[in-house]
Amino acid sequence: MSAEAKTVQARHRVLGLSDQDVLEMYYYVALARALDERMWVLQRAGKAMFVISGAGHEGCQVAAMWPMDKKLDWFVPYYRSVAACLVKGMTATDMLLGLFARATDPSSGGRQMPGHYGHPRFKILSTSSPVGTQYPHAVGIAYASRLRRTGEVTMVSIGEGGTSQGDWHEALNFAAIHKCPVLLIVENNELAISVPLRKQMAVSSVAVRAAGYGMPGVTADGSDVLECFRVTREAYDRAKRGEGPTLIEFAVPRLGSHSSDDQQERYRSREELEQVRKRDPLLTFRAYLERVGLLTQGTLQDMTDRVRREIDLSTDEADRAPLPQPDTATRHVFYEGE
Amino acid sequence: MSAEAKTVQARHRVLGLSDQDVLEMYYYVALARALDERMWVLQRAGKAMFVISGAGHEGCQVAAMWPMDKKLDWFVPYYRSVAACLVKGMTATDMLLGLFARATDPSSGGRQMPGHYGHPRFKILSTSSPVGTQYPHAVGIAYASRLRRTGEVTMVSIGEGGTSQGDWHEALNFAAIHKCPVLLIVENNELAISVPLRKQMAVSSVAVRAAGYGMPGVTADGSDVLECFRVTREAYDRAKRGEGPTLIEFAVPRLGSHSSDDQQERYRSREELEQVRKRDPLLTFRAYLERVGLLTQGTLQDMTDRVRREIDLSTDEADRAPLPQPDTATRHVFYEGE
Amino acid sequence: MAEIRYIDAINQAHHEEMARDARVLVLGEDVGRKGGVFGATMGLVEKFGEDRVIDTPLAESSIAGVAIGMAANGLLPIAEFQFADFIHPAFNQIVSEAARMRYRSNGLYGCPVVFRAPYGGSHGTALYHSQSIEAFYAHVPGLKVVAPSTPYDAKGMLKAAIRDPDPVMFLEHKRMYRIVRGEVPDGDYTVPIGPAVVRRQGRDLSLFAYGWMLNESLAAAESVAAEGIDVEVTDVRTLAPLDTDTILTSVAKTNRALIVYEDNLFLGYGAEIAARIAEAAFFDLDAPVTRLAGPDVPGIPFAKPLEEWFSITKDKIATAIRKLAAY
Amino acid sequence: MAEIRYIDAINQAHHEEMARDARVLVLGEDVGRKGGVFGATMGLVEKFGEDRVIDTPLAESSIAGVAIGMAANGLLPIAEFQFADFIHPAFNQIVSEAARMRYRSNGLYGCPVVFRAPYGGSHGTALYHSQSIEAFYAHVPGLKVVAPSTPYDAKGMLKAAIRDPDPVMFLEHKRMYRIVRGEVPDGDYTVPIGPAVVRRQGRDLSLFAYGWMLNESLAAAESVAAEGIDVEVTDVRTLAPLDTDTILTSVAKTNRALIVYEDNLFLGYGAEIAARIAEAAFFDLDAPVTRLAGPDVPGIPFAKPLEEWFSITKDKIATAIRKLAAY
Ligand SMILES: Cc1ncc(C[n+]2csc(CCOP(=O)(O)OP(=O)(O)O)c2C)c(N)n1
Ligand SMILES: Cc1ncc(C[n+]2csc(CCOP(=O)(O)OP(=O)(O)O)c2C)c(N)n1
Ligand SMILES: [Mg+2]
Ligand SMILES: [Mg+2]
Repeated sequence: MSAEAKTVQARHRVLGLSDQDVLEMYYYVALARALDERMWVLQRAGKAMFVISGAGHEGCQVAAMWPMDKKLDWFVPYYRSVAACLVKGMTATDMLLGLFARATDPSSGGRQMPGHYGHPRFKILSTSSPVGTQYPHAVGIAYASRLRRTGEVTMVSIGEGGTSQGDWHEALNFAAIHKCPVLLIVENNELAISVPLRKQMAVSSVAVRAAGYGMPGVTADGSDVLECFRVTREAYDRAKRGEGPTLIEFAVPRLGSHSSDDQQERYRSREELEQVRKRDPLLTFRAYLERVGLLTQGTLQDMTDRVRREIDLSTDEADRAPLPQPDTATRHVFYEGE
Repeated sequence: MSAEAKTVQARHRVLGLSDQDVLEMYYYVALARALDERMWVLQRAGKAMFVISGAGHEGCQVAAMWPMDKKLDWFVPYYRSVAACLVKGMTATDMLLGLFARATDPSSGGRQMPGHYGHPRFKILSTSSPVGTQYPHAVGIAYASRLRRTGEVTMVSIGEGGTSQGDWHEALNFAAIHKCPVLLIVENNELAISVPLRKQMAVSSVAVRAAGYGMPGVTADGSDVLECFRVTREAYDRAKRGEGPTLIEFAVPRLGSHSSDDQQERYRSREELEQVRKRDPLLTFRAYLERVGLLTQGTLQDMTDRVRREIDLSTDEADRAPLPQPDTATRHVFYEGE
Repeated sequence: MAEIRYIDAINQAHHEEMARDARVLVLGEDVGRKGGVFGATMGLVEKFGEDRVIDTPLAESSIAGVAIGMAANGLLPIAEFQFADFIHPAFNQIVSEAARMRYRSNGLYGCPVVFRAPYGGSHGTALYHSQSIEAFYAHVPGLKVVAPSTPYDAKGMLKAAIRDPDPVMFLEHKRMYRIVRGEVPDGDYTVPIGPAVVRRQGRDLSLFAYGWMLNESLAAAESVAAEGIDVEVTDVRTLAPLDTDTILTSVAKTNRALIVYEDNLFLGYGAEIAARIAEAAFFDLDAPVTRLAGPDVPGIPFAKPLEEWFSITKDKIATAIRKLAAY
Repeated sequence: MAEIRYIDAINQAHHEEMARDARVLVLGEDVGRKGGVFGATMGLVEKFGEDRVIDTPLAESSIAGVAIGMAANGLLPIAEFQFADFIHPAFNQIVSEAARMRYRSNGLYGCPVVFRAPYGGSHGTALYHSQSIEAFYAHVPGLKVVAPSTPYDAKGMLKAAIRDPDPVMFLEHKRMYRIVRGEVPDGDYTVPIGPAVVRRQGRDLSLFAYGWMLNESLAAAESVAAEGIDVEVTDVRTLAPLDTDTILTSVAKTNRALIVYEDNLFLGYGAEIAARIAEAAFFDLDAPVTRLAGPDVPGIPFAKPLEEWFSITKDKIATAIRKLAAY
């Protein structure tokens, strides 16, 4: 093993991550990516009406979710949180059931558009489309955890575009005042659909806003998975110790169009798209694991096969599931009893 | 003249303010205070239903309005902006017409509660009650000034409580992105009705938030009238030069209850009230003018008499004005032509 | 049983429910030391502490949004909006989130939040402290909307709302707080959300109202009784879901319907009652379904002559009753 | 005259008005390079520059609020909300501020802002991309609300809205954007805000609708014509202020009224039309005023079987027509 490899290898070990851990993390990044690609293929093939997904955001999501307790802690996702939801416990099948709007879709029974995750068993809150509303929800959940002394930590995600919303501001302020145990994640891909960062804010980082609320703020390179893990775990530990919220910004590339309804070529240059592809966390993380000798051509192939099988099986399973019955549309307007 | 007087006197002169200027500034502070006291007397006497006013906030308001062009520039007030509106051009009579809900009330023809100022001739925007909405309005006005190259600067005011609103955040963000010529004033009296600062935010100053938007932020002691003038004029000049908005916070005492419907004794201790009274800008400014020899017992008496006369005349005039006719209530739902 | 004021009934319900269930908590502006601007939360912070009686920042959207999150995590929040006029910034959270949480999650998440809001015009409350907001929210499926008109109902329905597994918009006409008194048991009871109630039996005409207008309508009914007009007055205390049966039963009996509401006429809440009666009781009607409501101007103006011009009083109601009865 | 799509008519109106009057400007999310998610603002930024075609931050309350300020200072802003579903955060600015600016200032300040919002259900638009919002805003005095159903009206009414000195909520049913075509003059013309228009004369029954539902209703009217049912179809293209006269004239002629709207039934816009007809045309009616509207659930679900269950189609309208005609 080369000297470089040793130093680099030290990185995840120093962070307390085992080889098994980082390989598993990589598996989730790869799974999320493969699921993502499958969803777009299904959409183009006319099997799905709409796709919105997280290509480019997977690294930071897996890293950020890693310190969280899958059973105890809460997650309040947004539509790009594919990888984060997978780590939290949802399966590829769960997500494809949503894509196909099946009756057994655990998020909404096919009622919501794809990308609107939610799963009570994994304490993933049901999400909606209006950007920003989830931030106050997460803070409320965290407040309840503090009041009820459950020890839960809540993580909430949003794009940098969503930080322009009043709700985002109000949520940060409330969280800071009450030292709520919440990790406030912003996935900054420098685009809100087509609107570039400079038209969204006059600063280049959202994390600088943290000081204005009296909480720590940190920015990490979203393509550096281990760094994302490091900053999140630190924030997680703070939250656990009762020291309150942290604003965490991940600088990420948006690899694809905003959604299947969007053509990013209208507003992004070829050069920009090329630049962005270099920041693909799947590649940067893989390169790291190769450098430290944890991924070889053989093990990579095994991993790829494992992912492929998982996606294939999930697609079949979800595809076979039934659509909801029309007359169920009247259900669950109000509570119907246990 | 003593050495101390000379140094102190130097302060307003160094700022480019003449003796006449500062005396006139003091007149407005005194006028606003006297008007304020009169309004409360009238309310207690059953001549007015409701009072909300700016006792304690007058110094910073007069100072901040001083650099503004009374004809050219815009002002978007809030309910405590009595002194600022007076400097901008409204008269004590104008305000008392509002207090008495007279047909000739220039702000609303008696339609709004007292304290809702507005006056097109002085480019004071009509204001409403929901706290925070005025901030985006001011930014929109300033954007129009920039686009139309009118050279106008806009000033907007709010209490620190209002900074918790989403609208406040959204307005700052928009103003910074577009370098709008707007002065974003926050009058921080550390209370939103009864809610103390520590329950409103986890920081002790609102000005620290400016950095998060990419604009300068400054805090000044609202009882130091000359310092308030200095920071505002600097921001005004920036705006004029096309360099964009500034967030300006004035730390002010709230001398009275929130409004005539409130009893501050329920939530403020006697000690707090005593402390707060020491920061009365009328007293601090008067002390300065006495120290520099501009106010003597004689000139102070003259000033007091002038103010008293003004208020007495205004009260009579406003009192004699007619109430609106009932059938006018259907007017001005939509535009009715010139 | 004590005769207490409407506001005291509201306050009692808070005290009892917070004592009864540790999951109940209150959040809003000035709900702590000050006890609310109307006193609804008086004495709560002293008894239950700052963690369960939260003086929030001045930010209504987050009051609603944080409450929704709390409810998702096992609490039963009561979110107080200082005036109904200031609930508007929370419109998105209430309509998009609270009302849809259960439906969109296919029944897996709920939203047991009570949104309390003092609404309606009182003396000198003007454009921005007197709005009626029921029409906005009663239109939204997934929300329950109530507007009790008596201290007894106020206490009982607030308790029911707090215990309800779904979001309830609880509207208190602020004119009633101090002037409407009534008998209220000290102990625990609830008044179910849903059923309307006939407050006064009558043969000649059916009148439908809620909140303060119910009180004015009852007074108007008494005043025309002397003239031999016998008005049946129904308290539509739950606005959504609406108890259509009780309404139709009354119309079937009297063959005339008058709907009274303070909000501006156009697409105000009474439009739905009128539309339902017109469709379902067509053959019962001897006269047109009639609405008496506020004028279509953007708010109640402040100056007394203008305010009086706007207000729906018992005299105006009596006039409308006479006209419809004579039809 | 060219046959163009609804969306192109909207786009043309923008181009022509911005060229005509330097005070007109557009602000909203993705209105620049992308040209709007539906293409309504395509080509504008290239022609009029970034200062007049503003890609805003993702913050609807400030889109409305900043536009109100711009209007106060001499501009004529068109504020685009990407989907009507996402206008809710701006509710406070629109209801408390835009609608009340003129009234509260006793006529001294105005608010000439156009709020544009694509509303209604299309295929697969689900709970949060298909809402009808007209009932919320038509209820608010001080706002004008329009929902044109043809490309001709879309262009002409948008121009009228831009030139209107008061705030106009301009609602475009997104289902129409690409599938509804019609003749539209290239040059300048306006269609006044206010008058409703009878699109199809008929003797047997009066149908009232707007937006996409107007198109479905016309199709339904044709399909029942073969059966000998002659439906008069009125396009209620201005929802507020409502042209009650045209409605009553039609009912006086046919003695039957059917109101069709896609929003959920309860207190949806049609409730007001129904209530007006019931009160003012009582003796004209041979059958109950009937409404056909969306079910009272919190939104149109995504899965196709559920979406179809929800949707008001020409077949469902035809069924309602037959039933009412046979009454
Ligand atoms: C309140 C609201 N307004 C507008 C939209 C439409 N919309 C959906 S995603 C999006 C952009 C979001 O950008 P960002 O927050 O940066 O997230 P990203 O998609 O880049 O991850 C917009 C404008 C919405 N969903 N909600
Ligand atoms: C949106 C909204 N919510 C609540 C209120 C009720 N209210 C009026 S003033 C006020 C406190 C304002 O505090 P701050 O902004 O600090 O201004 P101050 O009165 O201290 O100068 C509140 C809660 C309101 N007017 N608008
Ligand atoms: Mg983004
Ligand atoms: Mg304050």
